[in-house]
Amino acid sequence: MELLKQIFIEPFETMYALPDLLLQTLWEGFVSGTLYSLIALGFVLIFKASGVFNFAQGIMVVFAALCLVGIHALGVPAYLALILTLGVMALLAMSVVQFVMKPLVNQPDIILFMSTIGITFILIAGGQIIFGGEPKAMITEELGLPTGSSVLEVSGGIVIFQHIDIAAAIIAAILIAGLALFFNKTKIGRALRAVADDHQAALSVGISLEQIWVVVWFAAGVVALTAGILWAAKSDVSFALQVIALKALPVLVLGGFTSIPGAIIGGLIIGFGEKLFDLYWGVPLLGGGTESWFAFIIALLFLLYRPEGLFGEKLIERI
Amino acid sequence: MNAHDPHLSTKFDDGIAPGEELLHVDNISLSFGGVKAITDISFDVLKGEIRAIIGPNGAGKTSMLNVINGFYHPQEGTITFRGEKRRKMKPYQAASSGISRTFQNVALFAGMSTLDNIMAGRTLKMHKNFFWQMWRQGPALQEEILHRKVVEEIIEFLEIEAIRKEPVGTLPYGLQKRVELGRALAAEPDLLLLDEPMAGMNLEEKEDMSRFIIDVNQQYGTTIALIEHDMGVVMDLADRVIVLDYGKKIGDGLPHEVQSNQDVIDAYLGVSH
Amino acid sequence: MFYREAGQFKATYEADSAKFPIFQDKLFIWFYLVIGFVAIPLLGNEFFLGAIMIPFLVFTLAAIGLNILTGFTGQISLGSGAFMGVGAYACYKMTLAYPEVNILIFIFASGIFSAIVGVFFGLPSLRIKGFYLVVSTLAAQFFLEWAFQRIPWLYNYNNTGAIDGVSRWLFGIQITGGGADRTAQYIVCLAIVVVMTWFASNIISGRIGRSWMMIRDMDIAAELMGVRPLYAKLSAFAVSSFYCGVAGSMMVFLWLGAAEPESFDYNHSFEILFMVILGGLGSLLGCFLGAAVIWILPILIREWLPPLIDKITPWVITSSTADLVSDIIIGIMIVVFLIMEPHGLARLWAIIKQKLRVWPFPY
Amino acid sequence: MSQEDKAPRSGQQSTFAGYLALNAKRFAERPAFRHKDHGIWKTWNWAQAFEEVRAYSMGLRKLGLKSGDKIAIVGQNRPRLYWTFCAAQAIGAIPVPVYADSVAEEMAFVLEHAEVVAAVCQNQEQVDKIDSIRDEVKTLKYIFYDEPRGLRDYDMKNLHGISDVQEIGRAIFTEKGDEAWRKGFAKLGGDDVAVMLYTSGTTGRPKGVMLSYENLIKSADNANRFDNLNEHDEIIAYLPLAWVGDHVFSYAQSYVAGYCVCCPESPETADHDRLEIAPTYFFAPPRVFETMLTNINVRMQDASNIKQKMFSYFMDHARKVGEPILNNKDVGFMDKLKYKLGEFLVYAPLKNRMGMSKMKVGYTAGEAIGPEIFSFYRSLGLNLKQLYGQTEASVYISAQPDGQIRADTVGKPSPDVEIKIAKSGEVLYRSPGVFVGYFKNDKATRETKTKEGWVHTGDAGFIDGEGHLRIIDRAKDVGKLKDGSLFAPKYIENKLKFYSNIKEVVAFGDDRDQCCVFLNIDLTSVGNWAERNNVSYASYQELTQHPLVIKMMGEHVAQVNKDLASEEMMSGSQIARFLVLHKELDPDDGEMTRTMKVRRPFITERYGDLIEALYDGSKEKFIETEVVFEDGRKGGISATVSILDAEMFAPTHALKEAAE
Repeated sequence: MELLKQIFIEPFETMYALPDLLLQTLWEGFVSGTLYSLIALGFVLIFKASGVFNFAQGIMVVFAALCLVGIHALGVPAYLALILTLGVMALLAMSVVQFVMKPLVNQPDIILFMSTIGITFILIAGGQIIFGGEPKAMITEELGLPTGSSVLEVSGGIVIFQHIDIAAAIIAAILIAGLALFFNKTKIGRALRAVADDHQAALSVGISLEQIWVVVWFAAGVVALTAGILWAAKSDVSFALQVIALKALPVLVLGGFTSIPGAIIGGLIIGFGEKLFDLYWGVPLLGGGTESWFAFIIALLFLLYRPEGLFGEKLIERI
Repeated sequence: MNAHDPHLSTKFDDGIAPGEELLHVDNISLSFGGVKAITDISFDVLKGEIRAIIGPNGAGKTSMLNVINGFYHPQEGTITFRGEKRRKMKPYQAASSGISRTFQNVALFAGMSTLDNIMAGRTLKMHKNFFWQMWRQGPALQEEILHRKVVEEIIEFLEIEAIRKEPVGTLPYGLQKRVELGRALAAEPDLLLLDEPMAGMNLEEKEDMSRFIIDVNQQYGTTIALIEHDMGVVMDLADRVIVLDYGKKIGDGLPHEVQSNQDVIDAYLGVSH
Repeated sequence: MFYREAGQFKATYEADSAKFPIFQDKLFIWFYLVIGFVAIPLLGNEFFLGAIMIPFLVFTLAAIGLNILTGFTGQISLGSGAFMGVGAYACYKMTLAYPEVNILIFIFASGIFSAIVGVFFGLPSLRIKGFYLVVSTLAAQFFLEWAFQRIPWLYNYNNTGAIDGVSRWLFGIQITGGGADRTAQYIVCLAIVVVMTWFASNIISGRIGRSWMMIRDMDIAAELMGVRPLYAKLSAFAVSSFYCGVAGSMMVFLWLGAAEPESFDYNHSFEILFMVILGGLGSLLGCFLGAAVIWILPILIREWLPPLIDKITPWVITSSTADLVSDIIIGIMIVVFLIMEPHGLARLWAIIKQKLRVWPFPY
Repeated sequence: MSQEDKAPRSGQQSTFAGYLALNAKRFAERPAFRHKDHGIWKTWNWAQAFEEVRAYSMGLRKLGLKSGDKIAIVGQNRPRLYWTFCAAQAIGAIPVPVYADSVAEEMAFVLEHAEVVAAVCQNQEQVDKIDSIRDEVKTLKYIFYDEPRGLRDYDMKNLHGISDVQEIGRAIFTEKGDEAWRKGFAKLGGDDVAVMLYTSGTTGRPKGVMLSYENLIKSADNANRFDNLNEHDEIIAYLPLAWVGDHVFSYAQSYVAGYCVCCPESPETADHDRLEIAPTYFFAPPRVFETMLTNINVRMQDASNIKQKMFSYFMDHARKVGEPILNNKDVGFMDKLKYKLGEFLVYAPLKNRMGMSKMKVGYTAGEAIGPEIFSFYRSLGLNLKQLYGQTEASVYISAQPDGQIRADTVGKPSPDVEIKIAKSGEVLYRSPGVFVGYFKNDKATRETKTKEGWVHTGDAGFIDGEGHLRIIDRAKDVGKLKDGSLFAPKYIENKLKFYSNIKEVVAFGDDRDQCCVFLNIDLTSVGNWAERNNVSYASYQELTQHPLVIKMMGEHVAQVNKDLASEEMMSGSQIARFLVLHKELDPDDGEMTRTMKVRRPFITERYGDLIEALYDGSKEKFIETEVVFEDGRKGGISATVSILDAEMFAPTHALKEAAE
């Protein structure tokens, strides 16, 4: 009885009693949700265009951020460092396509998936050797991103809005919108979709698979870089980030692997959900720290109910 | 020598006399997201016959087979198999009630050998539990060997001794089809569904396959429902023929009757509807 | 070259379906068993047994577990580290509760607990396939990791938050806890691995193993042949987790002597997955080969690379950098193997063996 | 070997049933038959085999078969078909094995001529075939079958499964015992006809060679002693039952020595099954050895460079010292050591892959074997020998004793065989194995067998300085060119056939101006060559007429001419012109016998146009040929065949003499 009360009543009492805390949590959930969406978007891009489930997307976020900070630490001006980092991501995209995707073309999906785990290992270890393993501060100010915060008073309490969080939400929104436009309106974007639908058909109308792959991997790199900068601006650049990046997986499950809107909504659900759950149920009932698994368990439960995700297409199996 | 060994050579007995109704399909309709694949189809299959379902591409033939063995669930209609009426069932339930099949695009277990593929067809006949399996001695081994003997009979029947231990992935297409037939046969089905058993074969392979199908039918008394594209083959093989076109039944009867049916001729010649 | 198969005919189905139908292979196996049970205990020192052989065996067993699921049944899992943890914690709790019971019984029994947990997290596999399952198994990984940290009952309310191998004896020899006899630990590990490998190979060659492979190769056809996906997949999850669980309790009790939640983190799951990929999906031999390479290669690099770099270049590297280098090498090996030989070292060995069998012909 | 082996064997028997009963006692637990059936080797020991045959035999008698009845045996090598021989003989009936792949019409002739009462068939296919000729074979009453598949629903009178017959026999045995049955065969033996084998014959209708118990048992016993064969040996039975060789090796000798006969699962798996069994005693016509060698070479060509080098290095060494070592001659220590290394790296694995690791003695006969091929096998350490034999002789006329092996002879007269050369050059022999006579053909018997018991072989040959017999050709085929030079077609043909690219040759020249040949390419070998040299072709026919193929053939012909030029007797009959046939010579088309010998007269008639073109100087010729497909349908193929002049050489033997 006591337990039921703790689960079903007390959390809501707390919410009602402390609206500022609720609002603060919601805001934090929203911000991390956007960032999850952004990382998930990277997965979706590659999955849509090549059917590859890119496990390395998480580490690409870390790698890109590290790269930016690392280059800047050499004395390169921030914006130039940004451009150079983009160059590195392009190089990475090309190498991946050249050395991994091309040789593995037409292999079963599972093999491609495992190869991206291999890439993950290479990037983690490579990143540590080049940039060192210790956490680093993001060059937020140098990039012209806002710092500081605004405070909003809510019925006796305060809610703090970090400016960088606001910027993050806006930048993420712009990037997502841009990508959506790119996919729907440009020739190459449509070509990408053609490739995803049918490799052979795409080849027969003269679309180079290789170019397409480079483009999507690069686009995923750009998304990763953006996510990396925004996330690291809130904490630090460290390899611990990659675990957080893994949370993009449950986001995908919720949203469906091929759907951009799905990635956004899935990200937000996870973002809100894990913050609220941890605060109101996790800490009092389970001793806290539930953020590490909440997203996954939600995804798992969701999978049992609707395997194709919120926006994924239902497949009719043919034999 | 073989007197006491288990044999496939006894006819699969299911208590239904030849000529009686084995399967009855009633008013089946199936659609995918509003697209009708099958519309109101009824027909029967009699014990011991070879029943062919023919029709142009996209006529709903494979969908019909998929309905019969529980892979697709029709929105309307019922299926009566061995007197049991049902609409929905899981594929493995169909398998355990005695329906076995082959596929249009060979669906062998590519990582396994010919022998293991056909052994796979015996799955439902094997029961020794996990702990016996773990030891692979005594009963589990006995069971394995018992079924191996049956499988060897099928291997002999289909004349695939030479490829017994080859991984099926490396076999030529015609042989793969034969192995698949063997796998379906290993289940000792009451009703054997063959989805375009001769698709993509050359003339010689087609003749071989026809011979095997007739042999299966005669030797084991297996009732066979087969889909075929090639009219000529069907006319020689089948006892009775159903013709589908655009998910509707447009003909049903003896081969020569169907052949002279105007609707059927139109469908095959592509007269627009 | 060494194979002389002429005249080795089979007169019974038992002989025909034997594990090592070729006489020379039987010889090899006996040779390896003698090496493993006699030569290594006699010749190996503390370091060799403790740092190389025992962990190699522990990981081999875990890899067999994962391979049953991934290689034989086609279900990817990234939760094997956590399933090892379940075994370890279960064994720890049981032996504390019943100190008088033989530890070996608990090592095996711990597998049952992880099998139950494995089945629970395997449930989604009935509805989902492939990548989606990765999410489900990661859920197991993160949830269990969290549980090991946050549920004090599991680590018996230790201040350290870690579990340690309590001292237990077998035939009068201390095999667990501080000061245990390394050689005895090694022999126990080897015996467990040999027996469980034998069980695994039996299961795989029988009906259940076949139904796993049917699901792996063509799940629709498998179902239409009468395989119930529920039983096939969940039994694979159960057996797989059982193996991982036993490996986990071996890890704590027969190797490390203690463990904290981080010992079972998702990096371990990766490591085991790599062993399976590199060794060969769907091959028991591959588990041994994969575990050997992934476990021993970094040790070799750590031992040899820093002095080598020191000697021939002006740079100095630490042993942790050497570890990173071996990570990169392993990552590259994974990619290269997936490209060149997706079935891993086991297939490579199979090809070599085939070459030796048909020697001097190429095929 | 020890003296015991030389001593006469105990328990000489006069019939095979007698030997079977004896073996069931003395070798009761030793394997008698193996059969790869349903994936494993089923084995019967002699005691079991005896029981099986006894039940079978008693069942046959119960069903009404009696002494003197002829029983046809139609099928591949199967234990139950081998049992039929003895089961029939035990009740005094005479087994008549028939080539299983002969067409119904051929079979009808044999069955009708032999007046068979019963036919024992392997399976449904053979039953159907026999049934289709029932009207022609009036005497035929019973059909028995081994494999019941497909025969369940046959509503045929007097159709029985062998196992049903055995059931009947077993029932009688339990009731009455086997005394009467044993007595039945005890009085047989000596000159009583044991078996009738129809020789396919290169000309005319097949003739039924009657062999007596004494013929077979004596020959078999001699042969077993000659090669020290005993109950520990194993042989793989894969050649047609109707062929005398198989009958003697896989039946007569096996019963007498007590060795085990292994039947392969199917013809396609015969090679693999041989590998599994690794027979100790092996027989194959040269064709088989040739194909094996071709396959070895073809496969080695796909091997890595290092392996190829290693292979050819050690094969060169084997060529140098292998045969001397086999013949127990002294070779240097280093050479021996190198041979040992080669044994480990190449020879033993090679023998292993061919299933010859345990081969004690192997024979080839029927045709001349290429010296290269012959010494290849011998240099590996395989005791391969040649023998010369005939159906009429119960096989053995001459054979090579251990240690006296040469590629160009067929050995010394076999034990108890006398050989003489007629004035015409024809080889004659006399032996205990000499047949009783041709069934219902006294005229032919008289023509072949003289009153003194000498048999005309029909082959021309001579005894060389060391007492070895050498065969040149069929006596009637040896002819003369118009300029008087000796023309031995077989001799020329064999020289050409020793090239792995050439499968079959037909030479013409008797009573003509010059010698010309038809060639058949070897598809395996030439096809492989084509693949490696990027020669593309759509059909056999196209490949044969490819300029590069023809050029290659021309080179082979030129090489043979060079050889011929160096031989005194043959230099006059060098090949002047040749063509490559557009189709493979095929027994189904009647161009060859079932034992794959060329039917010269038939070919002369069928390809008359081509022969004419060879001699009229044309550069090419269009030809249309009717062919029979495997299923019996007929069709036509046509092609334009190129005809080329061959390079010829001046006789070199004369030059050499001049130079000396």
